[in-house]
Amino acid sequence: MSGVIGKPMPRHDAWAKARGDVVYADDFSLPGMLYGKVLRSRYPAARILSIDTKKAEALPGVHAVLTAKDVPNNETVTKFGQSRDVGSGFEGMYRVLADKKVRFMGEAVALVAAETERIAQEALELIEVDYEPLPGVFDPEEAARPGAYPVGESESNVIARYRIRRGDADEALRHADVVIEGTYRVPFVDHAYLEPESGVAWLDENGVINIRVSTQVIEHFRGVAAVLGVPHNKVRIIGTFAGGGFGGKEDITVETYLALLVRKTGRPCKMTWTREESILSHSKRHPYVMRYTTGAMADGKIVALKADLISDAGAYVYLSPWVLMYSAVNATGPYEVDNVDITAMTVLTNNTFTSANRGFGAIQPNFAYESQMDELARRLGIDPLEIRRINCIKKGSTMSTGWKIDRYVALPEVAERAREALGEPTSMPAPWKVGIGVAVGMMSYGRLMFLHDTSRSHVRVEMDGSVTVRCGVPDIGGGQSSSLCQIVAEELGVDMSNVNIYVSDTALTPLAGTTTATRQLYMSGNATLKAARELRGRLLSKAAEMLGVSSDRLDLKEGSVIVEGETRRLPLVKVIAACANEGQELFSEAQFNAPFCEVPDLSDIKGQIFPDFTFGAHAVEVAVDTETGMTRVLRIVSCYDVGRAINPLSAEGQLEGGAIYCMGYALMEEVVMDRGITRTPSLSEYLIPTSADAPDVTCIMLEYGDGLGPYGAKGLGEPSCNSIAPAITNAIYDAVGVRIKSLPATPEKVLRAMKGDL
Amino acid sequence: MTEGYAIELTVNGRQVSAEVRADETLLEFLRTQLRIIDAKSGCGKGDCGTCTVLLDGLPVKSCIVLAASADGKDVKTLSGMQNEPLVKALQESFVTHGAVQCGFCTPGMILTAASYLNEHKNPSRDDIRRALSGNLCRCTGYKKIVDATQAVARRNE
Amino acid sequence: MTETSITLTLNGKKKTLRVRPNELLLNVLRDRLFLTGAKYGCGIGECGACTVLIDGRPALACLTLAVAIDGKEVVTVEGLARGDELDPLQEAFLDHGAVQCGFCTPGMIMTARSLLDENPSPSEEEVREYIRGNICRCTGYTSIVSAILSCAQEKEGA
Amino acid sequence: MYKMRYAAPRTLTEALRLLGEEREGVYVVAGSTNVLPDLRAKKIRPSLLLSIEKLGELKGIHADGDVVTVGALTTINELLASRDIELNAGILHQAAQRFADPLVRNRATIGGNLANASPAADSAVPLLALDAVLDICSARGEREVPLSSFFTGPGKTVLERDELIRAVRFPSDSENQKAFIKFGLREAMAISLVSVGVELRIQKDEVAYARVAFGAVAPTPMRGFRTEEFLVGKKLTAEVLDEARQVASREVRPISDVRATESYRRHISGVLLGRAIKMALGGGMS
Repeated sequence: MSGVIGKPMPRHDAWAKARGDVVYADDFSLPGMLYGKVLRSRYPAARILSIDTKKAEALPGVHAVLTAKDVPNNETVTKFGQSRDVGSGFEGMYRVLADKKVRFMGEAVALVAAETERIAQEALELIEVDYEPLPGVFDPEEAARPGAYPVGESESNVIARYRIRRGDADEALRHADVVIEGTYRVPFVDHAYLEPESGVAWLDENGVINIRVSTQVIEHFRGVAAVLGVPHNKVRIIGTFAGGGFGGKEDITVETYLALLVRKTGRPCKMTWTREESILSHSKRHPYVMRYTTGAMADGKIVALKADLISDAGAYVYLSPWVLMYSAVNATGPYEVDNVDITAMTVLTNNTFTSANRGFGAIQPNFAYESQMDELARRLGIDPLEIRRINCIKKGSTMSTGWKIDRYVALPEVAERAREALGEPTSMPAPWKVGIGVAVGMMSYGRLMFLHDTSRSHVRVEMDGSVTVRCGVPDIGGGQSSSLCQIVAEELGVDMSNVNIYVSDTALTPLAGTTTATRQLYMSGNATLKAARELRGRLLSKAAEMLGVSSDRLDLKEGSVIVEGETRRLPLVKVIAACANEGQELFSEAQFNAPFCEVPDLSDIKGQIFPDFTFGAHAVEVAVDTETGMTRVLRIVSCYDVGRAINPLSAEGQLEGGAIYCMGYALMEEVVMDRGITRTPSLSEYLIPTSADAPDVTCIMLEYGDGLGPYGAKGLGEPSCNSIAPAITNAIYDAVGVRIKSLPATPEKVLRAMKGDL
Repeated sequence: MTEGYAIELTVNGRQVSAEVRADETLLEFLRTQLRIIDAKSGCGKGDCGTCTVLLDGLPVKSCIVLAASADGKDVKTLSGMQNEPLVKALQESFVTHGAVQCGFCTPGMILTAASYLNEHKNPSRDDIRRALSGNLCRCTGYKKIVDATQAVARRNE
Repeated sequence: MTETSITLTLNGKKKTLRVRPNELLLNVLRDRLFLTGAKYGCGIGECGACTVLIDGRPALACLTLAVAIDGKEVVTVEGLARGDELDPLQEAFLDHGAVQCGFCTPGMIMTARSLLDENPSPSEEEVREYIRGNICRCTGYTSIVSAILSCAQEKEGA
Repeated sequence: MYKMRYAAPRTLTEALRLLGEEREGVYVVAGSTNVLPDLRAKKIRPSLLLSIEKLGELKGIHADGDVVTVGALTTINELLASRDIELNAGILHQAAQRFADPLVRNRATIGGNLANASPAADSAVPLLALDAVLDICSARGEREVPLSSFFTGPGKTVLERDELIRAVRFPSDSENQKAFIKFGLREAMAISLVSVGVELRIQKDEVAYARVAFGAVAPTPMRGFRTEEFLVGKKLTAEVLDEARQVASREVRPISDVRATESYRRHISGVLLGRAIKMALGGGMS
């Protein structure tokens, strides 16, 4: 063991990034490369009567103009890396290019490949599309009513409905001392990663379409192959270091378009979306309307919780049913409630489609239930921390689905520690009023168990004692690949700088699954740990033979085998040489399987749905300008049970980044859709926090070591952005006495809540 | 190329002569004509700062600078400044403080920080936050970026 | 150096290019038009890997000045197949195992194409004579000759 | 195919000649921070981009007795770095600090910000409060236009097609008390939701002179004439200030858009006016 686990380590990729040497998707070029562009629908709802591409095709320098009729299988099934057909309505239709009806503004209608980007752009303007505008439907509740405008052709607008019941909520509410009701709304938001969607594809001499792309899911090679109608092994995806993902690069972006253009032209092709295109047409976070009723006794014990959740799926199914499943299971939050009734529904509209975004359906209900908890505490005159002490789940508690949580739950400790660290309120002169807010959150790491998730990794020692790792993990900036290096360095007793990793290539690295669902440290970390330990075992048993001692007395450290209680050292290279000489395998490839379950009865969801949860809390201090409604976040404390911080720098990076990511959600971010038209088309209308808006985030990491990841680690990527939004709105309440139930809490919204009409 | 406009400039210490379109941005020119890729394109309209370069020593957003207006000027990108002690110190500090995540904002962020620290010897955290406020980062929440920058500033005192 | 404008028909399409007086056809094809079928093997006309057809006749692109092809018709190996349908010679090379490392193949096929266009049913000796400027280091030529002859015979029988 | 030309004359005479000759479609460029986004959004389709960046005549800040002259090509960061501006036009200095972001401030020029005529132009508000005058030139000659009559609509000004802003002038009166406040939805890179600039002189406890300007609450940056009129001759009691806020809220003519509603902008205009007056007087309020 080299003792690198738990040490703050610079990531292996950090230097190249700090020097500007990393070749991101758009930084890559090939000789003879063409540029692809997408023609996008000008209407959110319309019928395509005809498309005339002749003028565009005639433009010198244009090599291909493609429409739906040129796509071998224009309609397939949306997958996001799963190797299992889950069925049960989870997998929706994936359409490459608009056909029949246009469903959202910005939907891809045609593709162009040309010798320069400008020619491609000009060609787009020469494509004549005759649309018949249709009325469309833009509100999910309206879309769910009988007789509503049908977004698709024959399918219902309602994609999925779930229900979770436990006990008798209505009956319990009748006996509750206090009942809190509220309707909470959260908006469309954009991931706003700084690197827009991009890729370069080419055809190789084996007839394989290679796609080098910024993605979270290289397993989309199967989806691309399905669209082209070619075998899976004729499409290869190489994931680049992504300039951020946050769920927005979980669905297919440029991949199928590039594949089609390369197949048509035989030439390499690049496609990079403009920021406007990105905001207009990649997935958004689901807006929700959440109607909550919480009943409690005078002593603060919650006796019933009812919630009705409606999400806007936008124009295509994508991941909406999965996201909704997270919302339903997380709807009660980390509270033990005997009587629960959760209904959840996701509905198609003619808005931009919605899909994964950091938090994946868990953070929307978190805003609702943590607002309710705060209100309950106020109503009962109980301290907000005390109400959580009374109601939080602990190991062995029964969750809403009837599953008894079987791992350590650091609640309400995380909230207490966060609140304690915040200390006394700052004093500020009028017109500012200061308030403090706390909220807790739970979110799973690892995929829904009925997806039967797996990951693989390959570890090989070289003759000189250096180590090569191959693992198909896409690295989107969270330190995904660096933590694998650290695990290998630990197990094989070598320096981090002696471990080299190849990631994210469907042809050459073992498939490791998606960089989504906060699963890579858990899944690929465990696969890598398994491979490294197998190899370690082999090396140690050879060393034991060479040293004439039992292998359980041996350890690997600093490139040597060391014997417990002795000063003898056997250089690792000698062991490797001996193994090689005998024809022993100097590599190991391992697979890690998450626990599996079957798809539950969706009308009565029961059982364990996720492998485990990460629990955390935020305590924040805000100042509200009582004359303008402007909220400033003065301080944030983030406290999480991280299980084990493999690399504390990376873990803190997730907590700090997650807090600011959703501080934006709380205060300023909203993709404004006006009857399907995006009114915030660029980063000067869609505002995310700048360095001048972000306070320092204080991180407290508890390490109870009871996570399912390597060395007891839990996942942090998504859970880190949970609970900050309700902590902020609870703090606003504390400051000025108004409860903001609709995000973002813009100055105008806060002021109107305070003053009514202006 | 009848619409080309001839420019001569210095890029990362080298003399360059080129023809640019009237509306070609400095960023496009650097990336496509000179294949200098450390300046990134994140928004195309001056909203994010990933395209930051130094123009006659001043940090600017190269996606909203005309390539033609760089005629006669000195352009530096991060890759042309790897030997500047301040840049090196910042790079090392960003690496050791964990201020680099996806890395897409990093070249621009480091250039802005370097140019600010050149002029300001003892900035507060708030000063640094304001100085970097034209460069967006979506991963880190900025704290470690401020930490890393401040650590270098302290060393330079 | 001043550039001259040339116009040619390349693989069936008209193209206008500005070229320097000393620029070689091979470089123009490979570096500027990204047609990398014609290979650089020796640069002095000894190996034939760069063979293309100029006005139907095999020519060594490494010894041909680009300015000299103004007004002419050039076909490279990329221009042989029609869409997904290979030229019969290309099919025959595959069928007869006439492709090993593949570096001589484009030039070899272009030379053979010209031979068959000139003389649809050559004898084995005529084939060997015609392709002697195209060096192959892998196959020992036997399979290449039979591939070409198979096309000839098929043509005769048709 | 649509083509665009570029010219970067080295002398003002040459620039004005080109500007005069070009019939239409000429677009003057300085820092290009507005032109490039506009081109990208296809808001403009010029045939000639005329860069004035090389015109030395349009550069420099001169404080000459009682007048400060700022060349049109002065960048926002040059304003920030100027002692003359800080001393004689602190209000402009304050506005420059909140202008866009530090990188854009290295390119954006004061002339460009005014000529672009955004209703939210951050340099226009303090300059209106300072009673600034523009020196405008063309091949036909020169003229001066008070900034208060320069703007005619969003993106529109009284500039003729062949004219350039040469400089901005304003009196350097350090006696008057001034303040600028910008209210945006973010701390940097924010378009003003409302901005206010005031310049006041108090004599014998009464307002003897008042200039009030607002940004982002009308089709153009605007002078608050009615608010000024209300203030002059008054003693600034809490009641008067309250009334002044309401006068301002009524006087502005904002719209509702994706960032805020009309009524909110009216409210904020009043709030900011009150704050700006207090800030200008530095707590010397009755």
